[in-house]
Amino acid sequence: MADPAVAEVRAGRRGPALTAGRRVLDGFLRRREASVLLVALGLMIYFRWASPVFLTRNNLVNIAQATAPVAIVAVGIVLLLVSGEIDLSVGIVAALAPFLLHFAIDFYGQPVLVGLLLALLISAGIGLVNGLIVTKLKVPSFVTTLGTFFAVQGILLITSHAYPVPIPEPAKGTWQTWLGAGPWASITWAIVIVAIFHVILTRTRWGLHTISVGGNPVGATEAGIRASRIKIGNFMVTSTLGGLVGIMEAFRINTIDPNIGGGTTLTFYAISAAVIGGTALAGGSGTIVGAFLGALVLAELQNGFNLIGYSANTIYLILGLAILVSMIANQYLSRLRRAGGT
Amino acid sequence: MADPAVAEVRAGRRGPALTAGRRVLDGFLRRREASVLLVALGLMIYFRWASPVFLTRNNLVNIAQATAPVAIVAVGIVLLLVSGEIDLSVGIVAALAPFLLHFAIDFYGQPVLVGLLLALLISAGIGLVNGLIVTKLKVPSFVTTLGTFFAVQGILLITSHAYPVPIPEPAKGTWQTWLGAGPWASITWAIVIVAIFHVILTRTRWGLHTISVGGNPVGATEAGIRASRIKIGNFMVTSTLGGLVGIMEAFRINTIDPNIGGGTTLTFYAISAAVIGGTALAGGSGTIVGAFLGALVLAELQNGFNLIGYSANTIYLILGLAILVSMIANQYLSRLRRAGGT
Amino acid sequence: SPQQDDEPTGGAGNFPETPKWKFTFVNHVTTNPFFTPTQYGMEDAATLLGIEKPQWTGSQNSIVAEMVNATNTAISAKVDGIAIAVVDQNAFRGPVDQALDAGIPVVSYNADGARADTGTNRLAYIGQGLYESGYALGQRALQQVESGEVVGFIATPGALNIQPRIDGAQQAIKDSGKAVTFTAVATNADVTRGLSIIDAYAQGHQNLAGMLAVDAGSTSSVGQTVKKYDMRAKSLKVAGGFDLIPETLTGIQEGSLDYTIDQQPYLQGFLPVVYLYLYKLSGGLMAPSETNTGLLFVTKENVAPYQSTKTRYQGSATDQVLVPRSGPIPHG
Amino acid sequence: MTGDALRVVGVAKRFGALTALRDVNLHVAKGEVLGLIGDNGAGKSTLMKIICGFHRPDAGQIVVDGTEVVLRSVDHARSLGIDTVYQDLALVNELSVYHNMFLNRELVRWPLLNNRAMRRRAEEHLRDMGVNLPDVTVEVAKLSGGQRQAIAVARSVYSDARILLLDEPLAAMGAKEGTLILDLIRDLKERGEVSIIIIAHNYAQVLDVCDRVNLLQHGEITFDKRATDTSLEELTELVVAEYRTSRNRRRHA
Amino acid sequence: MTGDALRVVGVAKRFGALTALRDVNLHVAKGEVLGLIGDNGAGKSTLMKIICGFHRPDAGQIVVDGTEVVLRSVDHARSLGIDTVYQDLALVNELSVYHNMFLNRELVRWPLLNNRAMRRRAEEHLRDMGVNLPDVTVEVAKLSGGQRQAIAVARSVYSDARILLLDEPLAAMGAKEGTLILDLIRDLKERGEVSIIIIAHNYAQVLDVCDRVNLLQHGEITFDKRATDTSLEELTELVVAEYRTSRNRRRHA
Ligand SMILES: Nc1ncnc2c1ncn2[C@@H]1O[C@H](COP(=O)(O)OP(=O)(O)OP(=O)(O)O)[C@@H](O)[C@H]1O
Ligand SMILES: Nc1ncnc2c1ncn2[C@@H]1O[C@H](COP(=O)(O)OP(=O)(O)OP(=O)(O)O)[C@@H](O)[C@H]1O
Ligand SMILES: [Mg+2]
Ligand SMILES: [Mg+2]
Repeated sequence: MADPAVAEVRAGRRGPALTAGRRVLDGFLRRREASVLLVALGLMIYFRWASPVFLTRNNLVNIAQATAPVAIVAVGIVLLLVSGEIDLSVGIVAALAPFLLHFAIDFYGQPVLVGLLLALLISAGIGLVNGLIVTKLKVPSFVTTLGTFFAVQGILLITSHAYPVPIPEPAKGTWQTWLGAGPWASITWAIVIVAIFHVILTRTRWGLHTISVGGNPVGATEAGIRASRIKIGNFMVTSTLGGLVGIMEAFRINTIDPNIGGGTTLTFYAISAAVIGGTALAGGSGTIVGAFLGALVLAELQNGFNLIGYSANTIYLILGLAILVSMIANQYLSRLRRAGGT
Repeated sequence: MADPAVAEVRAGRRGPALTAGRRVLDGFLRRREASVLLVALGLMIYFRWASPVFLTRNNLVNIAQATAPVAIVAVGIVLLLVSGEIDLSVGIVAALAPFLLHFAIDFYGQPVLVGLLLALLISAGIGLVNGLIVTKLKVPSFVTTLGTFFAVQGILLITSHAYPVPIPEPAKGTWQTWLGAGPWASITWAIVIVAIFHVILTRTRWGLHTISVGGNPVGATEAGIRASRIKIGNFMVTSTLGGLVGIMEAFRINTIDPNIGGGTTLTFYAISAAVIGGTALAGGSGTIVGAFLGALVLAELQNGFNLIGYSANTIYLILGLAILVSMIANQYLSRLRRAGGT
Repeated sequence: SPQQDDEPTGGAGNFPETPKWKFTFVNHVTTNPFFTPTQYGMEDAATLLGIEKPQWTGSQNSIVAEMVNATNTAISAKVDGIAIAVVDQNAFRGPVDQALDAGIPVVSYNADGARADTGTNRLAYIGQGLYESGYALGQRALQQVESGEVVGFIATPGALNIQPRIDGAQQAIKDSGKAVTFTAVATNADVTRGLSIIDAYAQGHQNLAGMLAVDAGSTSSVGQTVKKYDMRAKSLKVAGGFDLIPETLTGIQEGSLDYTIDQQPYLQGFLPVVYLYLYKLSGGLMAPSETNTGLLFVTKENVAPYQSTKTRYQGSATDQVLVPRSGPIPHG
Repeated sequence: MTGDALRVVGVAKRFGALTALRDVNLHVAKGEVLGLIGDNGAGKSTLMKIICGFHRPDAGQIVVDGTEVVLRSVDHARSLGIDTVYQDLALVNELSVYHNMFLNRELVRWPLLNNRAMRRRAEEHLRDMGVNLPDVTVEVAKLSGGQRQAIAVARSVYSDARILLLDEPLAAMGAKEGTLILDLIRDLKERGEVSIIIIAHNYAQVLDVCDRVNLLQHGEITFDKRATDTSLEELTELVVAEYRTSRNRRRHA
Repeated sequence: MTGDALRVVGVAKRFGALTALRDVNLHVAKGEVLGLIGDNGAGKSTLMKIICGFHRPDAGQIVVDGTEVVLRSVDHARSLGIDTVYQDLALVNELSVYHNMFLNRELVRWPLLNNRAMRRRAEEHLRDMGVNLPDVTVEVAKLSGGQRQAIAVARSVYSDARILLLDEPLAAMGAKEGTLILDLIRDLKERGEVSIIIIAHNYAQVLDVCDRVNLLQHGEITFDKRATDTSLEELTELVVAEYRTSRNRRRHA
């Protein structure tokens, strides 16, 4: 605060009698995630009103389980979008990873932990390939990851014969419960991962450089930031998280299915969650907590309207309109926030 | 050319004995679309070598018919991407439009032309809604059009009962042939549309302002350009072209199927074609002719490998690798071009 | 439980007054035209019985996780009965047990786990196996093909509504021991791209002996391609596929396609509602019974009525109509 | 005051908690060149952006030729003859030099752009400003800082604007190019039809070309003298004095 | 010449058809401040970007402390003690003032950023430069032109670089802030450990702070004198003379 005159103005505006409650509210409203959170809460209230079972334990588990995979993938997607890239292949990596686990355990007799690490390692490797092609060979990430999407899909279908397999015996029990089948397992993972990467994005050099590389690519390079390293890293994080989500989902639904992630569907939802949460497609700005809330909003919408009992064809219309209304409200709230805040 | 010294240097570098052929080649290579064109030609040569039927008339018709819809939608997508926006809903508009035509003709007894105009008008209206929500209510276009995607899908499924219908009798014959069923009909439309919009993007105020709005949103507004008008217009163009493509495709496959466009598949291919052709996802730069060539490359890949006869699972692997290889070659060629050119 | 809270309504027909029970159908491809008649069947049964129109939900792109979510949501919502297309052998065991524990009757329709293992503890299965229908597709083709190349088109490999069909067809050809090679070829979720792909494949393989398809879009596209290149005049001995969309029927009638398989989807919607209703009505005394809805080959011989009458029972119209027929019924 | 081409009355502007402009009153006569000086962050650019319709003021009026106007957009201000060289230049990196120079005022041979005419005129303008450029068809992204600024200046100076707002138009210009642009401004002034507000930190240049000098401080105009009545020393002293007292205040705080 | 902190030998750079630098030879002694002047588009910024590792030269050598180096990246040059204020500032609009000020040289309390320390130091630096800012936590996108430049300058000037490249560091600075920054540069010079190349179009400032002045013209250094041996008039004349001849040449062409 270099200028006392300016400091004065700021203090003056807020008034001297700033209560503690007001300050907490102010602090909350100043956060970028505030508006999506309000939308998520608003939906919760609406659906509770529309259906009394919405907030029962069982249904909260449903919502949690629908939120988690999208939120975890969205963590990676936010990192990539912020650094100015995108990854279309993450959903198919999610489908491949549980098969890798299955191969390692059932065909090569590896222990579960080794299988798990191998699956995640290979997932990370796919991210590495994406990153190298994008940064070293300068192919835009949209087409690069479209290419790896098809290639990995091919590998997946060839090795799996496009047919589901059961969870490997050794992985059943504790592993399966902790890694997805337990009612709160996946959401716990999601919250932990979101928390960790939120800190990474906002409080570490990696995060700062991720923002820089996406916000001002030339400037970041001029400042000596190694853009390639940052981008490759974020591609690897995204793919690894994709692999983890695939394994978790397989454990949760108790089957290893080549269609986990539904091709690009999971990716699509993750990008939507990121954008709803406030991440810009153009790079340079994004929030991981926001993406989590975005995933929550999507899960609430899907679950709530199903609970009310809409059928497939109608539900799309309702869902579409609800997305539009929620996002308009979101935008309106965040404009209010900006007008009032800093 | 203000500085004679600079002019001298330029002339000196090119050498005095610049033959006419060399100059044409130079002019060609200086064009941004040159590298994709070379990739498209390279693929043509490869596939001709791999399969003698690749360049037969029948197969060229097939490639043309696969190129046209993607290319036409890509025209709109390029305009939107260049102006910094995106439209996910265009594929579902393509599915809706032929049903609108069917409703107008078969249920309301309108003449074909009126039905056609109505269908395109309603398509444009969907674009208008997208544009208004994006520009006036400031909802990011990704989620806005995700919302309209679902909403329009709901409307489509409800009104069509998710069941295909035959082409209306009055539309059969001339209309159907000219608007899609004729072997060269769709590609002719595509070329005309690409040509028109190429001129619009590169040689009119609209195009210049589209680039400005995407390249420097603040600067464009500072220069007094009305960003909203430009964006709304481009949303409307995209939706209208989507509707047209839907009708053309229905005529070509001789059935009005709610699955035309495959949900987001067509949109996805169109974005891919645009990016392959050299349009930046981040806005501000793009070429419509490039997108056409991108669509051609995609169609060649799909057609060529199917002609050769790869089986279901393998083809994805091959296709993915081929996309990667072609795009790396593309990037390499355009780096050569830039190093040599201006 | 909500049943008791609901105001009982006048019973339908001879039935006593019942609550307006609400059933949920969990499907793997909710917007697929194949299931349009299934939804009519389910609606008609519900109207007949004076209960609420059942909910039609699940996944659009055969994503099992979404189906499991939808099933769990239905359990949370305490619906009165669930019908599931059990497209995965393992995924639904838990949810079905949960539903049964919660007193919700569950039947499966259209798909019922794998051949050896139904995969769930559902009360009964109503439908005809996807794998079996694929097997029938292959067997029928073998009546006309002795040797050579047969291709099977599939829109989305790995998708649970059609992958078992192509696996079945492949197995049938393998089991026959004939010198027939079978290749599965991917088309596309977008029917228009699918047509281009089939066209390309046909041009690259001029001496195909058979062309099969396992989804509605690919089937009609096979018919169009056969007609376009007049492949019947060349080496092509057989062309066939699934479902009854208009362009496919045209293909049958014009002879480009030899047959298409009608899996009677209407019954797959109608019967589960009746079974679940009777189960509720009888306090569980009338257990749902296994029902093979069978399959029906539509060929040039019997295609006429399909084409001349658009019916709700095939999905091609919404109106309730009485379809008159006369004359003897063909039999073996 | 009826002779004023532009009057700004009591304009205020806040950005969230920050008050950028508190109560600005300012006027420019027809044909007059007004120099606007002030510290970094004083609010000079904000004031320009209000006058050109880019920002809405929170309070106050803009009076053009004696008529109060509420500017709806930059386009609207342009239609009133107000044109601006922004400090951030407002160039589109992806477009060529000549397209940038005619941005939103393109020469058209309907329906197409008249590229040839724009190219020719762009070359002329740059030559008159003494700016060397490889080629007017080059994208502005590739240009040097001074070349970019020259384009932005040319865009406005060669428009037919009646009120020109120049926000540090010479910041990146070389000695030679700067001199030539000042000559151009003097030309405009001599024709006596254009009113100009020019922001600059180089007080010598300000005194050289301006008729009158205003100082913007703490969101208000605190100094208003004819250029002939003041001097480089006085202006420098004004700014440094303010700095000294604020430094003392901080020391004692 | 062994005492030179930096020597540039025969450096050339082409952009496609355009030759920006033809054959540049230049040297800076330890503790020396070199002023680099030249027309807009003369290639000054290009030269800086070569010395700081951003561009690769097409030919020529960079010699740091008597050892030839091939700079692989900006990071590499930084590790040799070379730091730059770019003409385009290289700020990330999305980040706060203090994060920008420590960009890629963040203070860390592993594994987290030490935001508090960065904030404190950023406030100090800005105060020393006399720059008023609403708050160092504000995003730089919201700042005025001069405030932005101050951040970029502070970033390099307060780094422990041994060779500083300042590309028009005062272009957007106010009179007061500019004076204070020049003071800072003089401080660095007095300590005698930092070598500085400073590009500026304000020749008075150049003569004020530099030991030696070089003129870059036609891709070469055509003038090299001690600041005490030349004058404002001579420098101005140099540039204008060149302009006159080129104008004449054009007239006759
Ligand atoms: N869009 C904005 N949002 C928030 N604050 C802003 C915005 N624009 C300007 N400011 C603040 O308003 C104040 C005045 O800025 P302005 O750009 O008008 O200064 P200036 O006088 O032009 O300074 P300079 O000489 O450095 O260009 C600054 O403190 C700046 O941080
Ligand atoms: N990346 C690039 N691509 C193509 N041309 C370039 C590029 N960078 C600079 N140039 C050209 O090189 C020449 C020198 O530019 P440079 O930025 O070095 O000039 P400068 O001396 O710094 O000028 P100024 O005083 O205006 O900043 C200019 O003509 C410019 O157009
Ligand atoms: Mg300013
Ligand atoms: Mg420069």
